[in-house]
Amino acid sequence: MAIEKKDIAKRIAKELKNGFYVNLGIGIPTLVANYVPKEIEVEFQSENGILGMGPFPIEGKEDADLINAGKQTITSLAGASFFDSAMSFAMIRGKHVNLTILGAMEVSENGDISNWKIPGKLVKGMGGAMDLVASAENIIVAMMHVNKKGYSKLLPKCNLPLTGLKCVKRIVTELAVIDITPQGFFLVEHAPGVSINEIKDATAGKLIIPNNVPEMQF
Amino acid sequence: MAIEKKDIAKRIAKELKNGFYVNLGIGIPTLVANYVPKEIEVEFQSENGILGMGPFPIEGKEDADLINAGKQTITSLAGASFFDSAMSFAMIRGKHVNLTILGAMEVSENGDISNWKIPGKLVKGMGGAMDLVASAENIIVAMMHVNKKGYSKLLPKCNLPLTGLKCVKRIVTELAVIDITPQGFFLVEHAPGVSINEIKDATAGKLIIPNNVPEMQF
Amino acid sequence: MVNKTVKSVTKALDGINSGMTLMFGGFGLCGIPENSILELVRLGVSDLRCISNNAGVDNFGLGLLLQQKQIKTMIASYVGENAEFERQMLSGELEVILTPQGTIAEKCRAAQAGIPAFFTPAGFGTEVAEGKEIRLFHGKNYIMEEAYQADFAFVKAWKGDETGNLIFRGTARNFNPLMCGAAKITVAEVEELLPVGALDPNQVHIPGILVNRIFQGSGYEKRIEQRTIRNI
Amino acid sequence: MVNKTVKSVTKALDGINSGMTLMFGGFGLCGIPENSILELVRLGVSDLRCISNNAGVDNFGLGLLLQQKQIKTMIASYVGENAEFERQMLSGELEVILTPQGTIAEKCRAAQAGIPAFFTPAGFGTEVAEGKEIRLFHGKNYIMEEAYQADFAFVKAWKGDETGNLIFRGTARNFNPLMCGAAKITVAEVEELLPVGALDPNQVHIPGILVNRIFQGSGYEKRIEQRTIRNI
Repeated sequence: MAIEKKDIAKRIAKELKNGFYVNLGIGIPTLVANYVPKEIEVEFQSENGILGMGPFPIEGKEDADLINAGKQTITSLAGASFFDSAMSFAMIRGKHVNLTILGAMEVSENGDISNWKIPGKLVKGMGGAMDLVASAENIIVAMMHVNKKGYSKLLPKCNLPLTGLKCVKRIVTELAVIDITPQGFFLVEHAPGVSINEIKDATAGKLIIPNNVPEMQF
Repeated sequence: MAIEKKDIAKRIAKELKNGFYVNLGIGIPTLVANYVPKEIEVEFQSENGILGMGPFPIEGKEDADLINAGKQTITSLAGASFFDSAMSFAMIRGKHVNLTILGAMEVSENGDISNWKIPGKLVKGMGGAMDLVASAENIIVAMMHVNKKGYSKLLPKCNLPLTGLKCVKRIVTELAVIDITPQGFFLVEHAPGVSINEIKDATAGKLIIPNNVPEMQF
Repeated sequence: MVNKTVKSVTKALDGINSGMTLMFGGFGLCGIPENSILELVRLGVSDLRCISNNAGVDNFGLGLLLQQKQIKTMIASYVGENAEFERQMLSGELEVILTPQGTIAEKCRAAQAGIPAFFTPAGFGTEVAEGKEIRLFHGKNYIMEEAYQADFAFVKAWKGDETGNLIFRGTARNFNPLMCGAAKITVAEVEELLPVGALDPNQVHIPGILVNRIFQGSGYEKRIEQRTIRNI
Repeated sequence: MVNKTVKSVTKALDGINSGMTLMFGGFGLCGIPENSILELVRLGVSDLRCISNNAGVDNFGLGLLLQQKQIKTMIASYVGENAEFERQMLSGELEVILTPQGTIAEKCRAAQAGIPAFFTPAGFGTEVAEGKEIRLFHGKNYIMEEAYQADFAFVKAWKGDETGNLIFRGTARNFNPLMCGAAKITVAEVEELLPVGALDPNQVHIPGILVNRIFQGSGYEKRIEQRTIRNI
């Protein structure tokens, strides 16, 4: 019994620290904004040019000039700022963004990530993902543990074209929280109702399992 | 009988064309702003961060936050803009400024310029001069034909440390208007009351003298 | 003041020819130069090399140029919203050069600023780095990227004045400021064209020196791609 | 919102040590971080490596640090307004690295933007190019310049809010925005510190993410170097 996508987002929200600037990718990462712990202050950056991004607008208040990187209508909070794409990627490349949360198709034992291209299928493009993974010092991947065909997405080596090298620090899936260590994947937490063996079976890369694996809290 | 500094500025003002963006150096070049022909519109850029620079303020209206590259108090005209130094040099390096007018200590036959350093004396620095001369497509030098010791400033080769290579297009002095050509200095105009021989004597570099040298108008 | 105003989009696009390299501001459909795109459709110029973060949707934005098969090469970071784009790319009619978003931004800014090349970490170790110079700085690998060279840049601003000063609005700013002065000719269309002196010089986002032609745009649709609301 | 406010200049300079590399905004005496400079004088830290377009005048701006012999190395483009500077430079007490103004600006901006190096034509063929890599792009020679690495950046803005957003005024903007986020810690002092929400997000010059500490400055002298008026 794995957890839901919103629970992955909830778990990741616990990684937020007071004062963090955070860039959220499309999909599960976007949900993280809904679960910021009340006692901390963070600001969300969207790479199309806003810092201090707020929730979706109420009906009738949509503004075509105010969207996020997923092209969704958004709002801005007090203290927000708008800026051009060069400044936006200055923030990213210059390591001013503290945490990047993004989806992935594959992650390898050494932290390589593939999330932009499936050969032979439609290529949508990398958007800002290559800039983000090449620079972010703290990258958490939010994804399903296995793909739709049932194959593990945690691999010894990525099969798909790479987005970035040795950059992922932590992975949160519906089954587990896993860190990238010099020795390989390291099992940090298991999801409620998920056995260590289930996680092991769903992980193609080398998985280090400590004696005591706590249950994921969210 | 040579002309005065303000006449050098007046003569250079005739080089201005409608729609030009112009950067004026310190000294004689600054005076050019006083003689813009009435029938044309130009805008002055100062590399510390203003486009649309106006005249000096009237007494009591000086603003410490509004100065030119010579640190003088200035005003801004309608349509002006303020910007940071990276944008300012983007304008210069990106060849968006149409004409640069600056002073020089020496200019060589091939258009090299020296204007920032005299070895053994106090070095003040190049300020923005190296950026300007490396990028400007149209550089006019305003200077005296000879230095205080009586030596020519128009040389076969610069003796002083260079500011930039092969960049000067035209020189206007108290004696003459001289162009830089692949063959050397070319005498374009002589100042009123100044003989061709005087100019020849004051020019150490190779001077090409056409059959007909018109008198400088200003 | 130098006057950059042209009376119509037709005058603004004077000199456009087939085979040219064109830059387009906008992110998705947000902040795109709608009037200039429609005029390019009308002119029917072809074999265009387009630099734009995205390629519009099927029936709006650059999608309109794709429908008419006017684009030969597309340089973009993300093109997932356009079925006709997909068809032309898979059939080989359209050349696509996918480039990281921050690298597109910086290559535009480099062109604007007279910087011929710079180093970025984006794409190191990926196919984006293939054929490019790699260099180590302070223990990290970077790719050398060169400034774009383009013939026209089309940008869209919120307010502008007759001397070409521009102010953008919200996230419609995006790539627009970076493309000003990054091509031989920059054409700015604005929602509101104001007389010189109407803009606060301290709040101008792009000084007029980076704009060659400015015109009052009309009929802005400002289509929203993903209208998303919250339930309260 | 993330709160960047510190209550005093002393708190703002916490962590400053002798031997550090410091950036200072300002052009001449215009837009300099007066409060931070005075605090550095008070702290008496020495052997500083300073990056600033100018070096102040004898009894104001960075000239105050020079008087106390706190500066070991000065990186600037123009230093001609300071007799004590001249004396220390000629005597060899002070190392001076003269750098073209646009190159200083771009090296700061590169540090801010995570660009380790870029190419510029400024200084090609001069002693500025000595020991640096030269490369030809499109028939023109360029010098490779690397981003600055600094410990603290001190900037001065007109208005700021508690989350560090900054707005500059007139030509006091100059190098200040480029130094934000270009050092490990950026300290902004402002003439007017406002609550979050007081600034229009469309008019913010520097987003707060690039500022680590912000404080309400006091006692600004805003000295004018060359008071020049016109006769009417």
